[in-house]
Amino acid sequence: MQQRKSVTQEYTNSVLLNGTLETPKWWPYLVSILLFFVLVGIGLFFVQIYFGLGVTGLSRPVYWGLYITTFVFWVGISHAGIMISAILRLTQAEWRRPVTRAAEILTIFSLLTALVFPLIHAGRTWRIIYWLLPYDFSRGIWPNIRSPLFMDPIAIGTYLTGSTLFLFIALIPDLAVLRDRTTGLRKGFYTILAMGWRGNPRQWKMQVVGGILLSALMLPIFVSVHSIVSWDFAVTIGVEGWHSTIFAPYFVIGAVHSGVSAVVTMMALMRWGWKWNDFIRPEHFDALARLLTVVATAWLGFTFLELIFALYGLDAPEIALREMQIFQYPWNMLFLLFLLTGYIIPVPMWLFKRVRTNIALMFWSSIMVNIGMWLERFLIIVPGLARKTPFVFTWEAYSPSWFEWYILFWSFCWVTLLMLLFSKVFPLVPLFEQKESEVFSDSVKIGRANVPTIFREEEE
Amino acid sequence: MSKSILGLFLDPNSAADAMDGLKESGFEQGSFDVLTGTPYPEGAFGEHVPQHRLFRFPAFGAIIGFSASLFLTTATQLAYPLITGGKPILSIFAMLIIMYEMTMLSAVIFSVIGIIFESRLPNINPSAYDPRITEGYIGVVISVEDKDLNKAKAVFEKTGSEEVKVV
Amino acid sequence: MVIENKDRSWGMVIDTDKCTGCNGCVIACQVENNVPLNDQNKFERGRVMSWMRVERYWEGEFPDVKARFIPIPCQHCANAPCEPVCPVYATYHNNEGMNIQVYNRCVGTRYCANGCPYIVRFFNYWEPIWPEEMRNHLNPDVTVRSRGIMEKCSFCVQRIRRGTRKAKEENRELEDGDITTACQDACPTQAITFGDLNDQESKVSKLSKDDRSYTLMPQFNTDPNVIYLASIKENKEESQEEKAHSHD
Amino acid sequence: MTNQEKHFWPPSDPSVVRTELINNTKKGGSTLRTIVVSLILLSILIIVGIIGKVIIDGNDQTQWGYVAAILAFILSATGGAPMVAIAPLIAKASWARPISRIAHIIGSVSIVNVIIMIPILRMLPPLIVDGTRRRSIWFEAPNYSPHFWDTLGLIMLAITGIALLYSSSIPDFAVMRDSSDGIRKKIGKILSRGFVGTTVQWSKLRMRIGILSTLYFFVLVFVHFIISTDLSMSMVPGWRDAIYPMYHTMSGIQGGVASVIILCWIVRKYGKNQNYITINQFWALGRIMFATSLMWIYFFYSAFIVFWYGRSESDAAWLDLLIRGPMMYVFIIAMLFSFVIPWWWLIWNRVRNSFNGPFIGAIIVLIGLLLDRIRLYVPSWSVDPKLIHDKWLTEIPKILYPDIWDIMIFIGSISLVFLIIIGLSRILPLIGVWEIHQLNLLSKPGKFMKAHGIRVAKPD
Repeated sequence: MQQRKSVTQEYTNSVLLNGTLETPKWWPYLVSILLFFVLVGIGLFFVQIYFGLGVTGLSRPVYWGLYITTFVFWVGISHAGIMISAILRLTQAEWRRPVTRAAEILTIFSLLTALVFPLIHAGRTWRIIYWLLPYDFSRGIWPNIRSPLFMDPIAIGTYLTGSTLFLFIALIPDLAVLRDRTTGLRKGFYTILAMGWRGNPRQWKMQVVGGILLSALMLPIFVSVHSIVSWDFAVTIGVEGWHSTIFAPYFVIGAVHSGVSAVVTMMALMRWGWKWNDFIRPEHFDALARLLTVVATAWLGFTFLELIFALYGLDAPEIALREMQIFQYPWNMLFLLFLLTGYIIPVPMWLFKRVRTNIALMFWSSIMVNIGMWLERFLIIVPGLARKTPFVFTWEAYSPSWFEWYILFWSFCWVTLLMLLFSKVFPLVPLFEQKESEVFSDSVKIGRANVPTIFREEEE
Repeated sequence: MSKSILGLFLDPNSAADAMDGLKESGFEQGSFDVLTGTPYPEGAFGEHVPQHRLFRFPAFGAIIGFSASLFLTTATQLAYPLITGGKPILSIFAMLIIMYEMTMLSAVIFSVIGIIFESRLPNINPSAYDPRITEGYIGVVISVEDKDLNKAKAVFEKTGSEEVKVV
Repeated sequence: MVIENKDRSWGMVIDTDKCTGCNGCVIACQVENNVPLNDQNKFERGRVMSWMRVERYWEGEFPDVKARFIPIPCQHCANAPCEPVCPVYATYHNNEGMNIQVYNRCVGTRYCANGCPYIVRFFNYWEPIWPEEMRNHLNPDVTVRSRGIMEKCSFCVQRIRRGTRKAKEENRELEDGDITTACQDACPTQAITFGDLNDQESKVSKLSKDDRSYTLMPQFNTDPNVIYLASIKENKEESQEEKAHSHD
Repeated sequence: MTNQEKHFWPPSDPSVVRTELINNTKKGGSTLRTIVVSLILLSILIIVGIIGKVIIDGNDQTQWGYVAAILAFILSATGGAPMVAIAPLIAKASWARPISRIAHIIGSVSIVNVIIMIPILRMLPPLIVDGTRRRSIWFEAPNYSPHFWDTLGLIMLAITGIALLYSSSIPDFAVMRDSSDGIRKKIGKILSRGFVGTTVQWSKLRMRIGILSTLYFFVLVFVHFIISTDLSMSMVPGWRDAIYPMYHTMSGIQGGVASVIILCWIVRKYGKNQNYITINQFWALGRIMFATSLMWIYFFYSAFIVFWYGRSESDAAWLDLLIRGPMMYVFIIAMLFSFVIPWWWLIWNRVRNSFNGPFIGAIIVLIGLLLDRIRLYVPSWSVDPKLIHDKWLTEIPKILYPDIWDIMIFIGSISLVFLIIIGLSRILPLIGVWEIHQLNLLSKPGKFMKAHGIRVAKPD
């Protein structure tokens, strides 16, 4: 956190609300394009419902494919939010401030997308209610709580509800700002949401204490969600390479890796799209990249462990699977690409401060990471199924149909669309956190050097 | 009948002085309050630090969530004793996961309720307020009887407030 | 409410030594249980459906090479890995030792198929279609499965129910051999035997105690109700000698 | 806890700090002498025990579980301690500065592990058992790789720990050289190696500490990895548990934090250091230990649920051997002491925010750690060596009780650890003089208008 440009609160308001109170030129065009793609995707989804899952490239025994991969991928992305806003809030990292809101929104929308994928994936979507709702009268039976697939909706639902409420609490002061800046219907809307916030000490104290409390509560949920998703795979004994105890932390750390990278991508886009150069500054990318380097290395360690202990058993089917996964075309190409994009290219780049503070490079490297992480999920899920059990007669290949590829593309459009719509109604960067850091930060002279300082209250 | 007066300040220190002035001129702590557009360190204006019972809410929520989920998971399995995969009818270790999630969920929900309640929101009839507060102005608001009106006004004038509004 | 007899454990013994790999059981099962027909496209896409399948593998080196066959239906495991993972109880274990698939409950998550190490569960990727002239040949006792659900060998549950009902009408106990599965009837070499494993006198339970008996993939600890009898390997040297003698 | 105490800060006058801390190294007197003498006598037990053990069951590998457990316990209880100093260094948190010396000292006693490792080298079965290779992480490596690498790893850990301690205390040796007399002055002269505090020296020092800290972390993880797999997992046929090394490391760090708390408590109470080790340190340490307890249960459960759900033959064997078999009660108590009690105890802020609360928690955690190591190592060593090549464990060994030699080794090693710590505390201050200076320089209690708090320089 080096010398930062000191800005007044009016300036903060005017700049950070420029996406909400006025519309950027590119906004309508982008939204309409995305809307088109999204609608096409929804149409295709109904086509699939009508004709059945034959339209996908799935087969026997590759019963799970691109849909589940993408589901896991989006759940992974969703781990950005709490990672950033909770952990950094608890460790009082100053540079979190402009990042938090964006990360939380990313969490919420990617979770919404992730929740859609089991629906798309299921054979009889119109009966999915049997599974998602705890009770349903037509069938007179409750869901099987022993099934990891039932734990998934519970965990993801918890995470979604929790982070939405978290977001709302952190939004209230900014809603008050908007209430003071708008007129007419919108004012009414914000007035209701702001619930008559005035900003007296009691309310601010609740903001701070409540933020810490909610972070502490969200953290265990955040860890549990991806663990439970990973247990979908880990508990099945029939599939080689799935029945591994390391999956839970392995998935979580991988999720943090991809999620934080997604936040980097998003911040770069925000800086470019809304010209928030005074608030989203190179040093934020620097800090995120340093965090990512640590996370990525830990993740690589887990990958290594997973591989070692897969071979440790020395049983033939497992070794056959790994042999295919790593050495056989086309899997070997995917595996190479996964290693390169997931770690080998981006992380050494991040070792240089010149790269860390270069927004364009950070943007591209973070995108690279997410390609790698998507491939990781794909390489965990599909080869295991394709080389399932010692029955070599039933080994199958899997090539996704264009249908599945489009749904994958659709999910990205969907998330971006939701983001843009959100940005029209609520500020993407928390205003009051910015102002707070303005108030609390200062600089003292130690000898000749002018060192920036921050004022920290005594928490009780 | 009582009125509420709002004094707007640009400089935090003069706002703090105003608070002192009000104290000296014999208004009791509860009657006046400081409004800011950004969190200030606790007690920066010499206002009395608000007490709260926030941490009771999540505890309460956790208890409720735990017992509810315990009931739900047990009941579902006992109501439909279908054997799956030779697992026990009461598969505790599967139940634990769901109980954990539901406990956390209701803890979060209750602490959010707690935050809203403890910050006295929703505030149906907000007294004197000014949009400029969210632009960095600092508002000192006090509700007084008519007789003390001028006394309070004087304090604001003395400590150099930008504007004094009487509602 | 279906009739469920207590203390039964329906099981099957398959003698791989008798199996000639004629695939008769596969066809019989196909016809009995209204399993959709497999065309070339299905084979290419790896979406074949056959509740009973015959795996073939070679033994020995050319020229004296032997084809070995092993018919694989659903193993109806006591510790079935497919059951606990279903979120909607679409598959569960009933008190006749069978692994039941409830088509109405199934939402098609295909998780059970991942759980099953024997790969005997099949998913309806399309709505099943039969040629016009075969529509009237479908078995009226068996549901025709719609698209998007799992299906698998049911031990010809319809035959079990019919047999039980018949025995009830003639008010007598169900005897061993009353109930036969389609694959069993079709098998020309009588390689397949079906019956109650809990009944100590029944043919299956006797055969299952044979010292040739084994179960598939014991490492998964699934405790299947389908028991195999190993094929008898002839002793090389002896056969050589016999040949020699026969020549002179 | 009055507000005054909460804002308590080390004396800011450098000369006071210097004299007080340097003089603490001289304090002690008769009581200390008696303690040292008795510790020396007790430490001899370790040799006695080892010799006795070798003579009695020198050729029965199944009897050596407890020795391995003691090794693992000492490793876990001391090895993790420096992380308390390293993690805040990375997070740029200044609260840990007064206790980082203590953490380093605890980390530098790993030499004890090397001593216990010597007899185990004799007992540990080679990779090739009667002709065929047994399952291990050393797939095709030479026959005695575990013996070589485990010893090397432990030695490396000891060396790195001592190096870290040394380089982090060079400035204090310089202080002793300048403001002490007699033997301490000589030691300071030799060990400070002409450190006079030029800018270059300081920057070099910082870099060295940074590098050594990182190195220490990796060595620690590596040692936990190989010790846990070679000395327990690979002794059991079919135990394939990818998360186990991570679980081992995690509980190791938990134990390290616990022992730092205990030593801090002793040093503060009997070392007259109330001015330096304040409530802030205990508060933070309590929080860290709380977090590590949660991590413990997370890592344990993510292994447990997979085995419980999978229930293949090897999974069932794992459960029978370590959880519900002969070791059930040990496991339950270990679980209570490592997770349940610390968690329920430290969740209360009033407990964390005190001196005795974390101390009691730490003692409980260490007991739990010992029991956990016993339940992991003893059964795996007592498995019949003839079964080593099986696909999964068929017969569960009976429970084994420690004999007199095991107890001797245990007492001896513990007292040796304390002996080394006391010895070190005689030649260099237990609280880093320069660390206190840094703390006073970079963060001090300040006022914001009328609010009390801390001004922290260089906020991350």
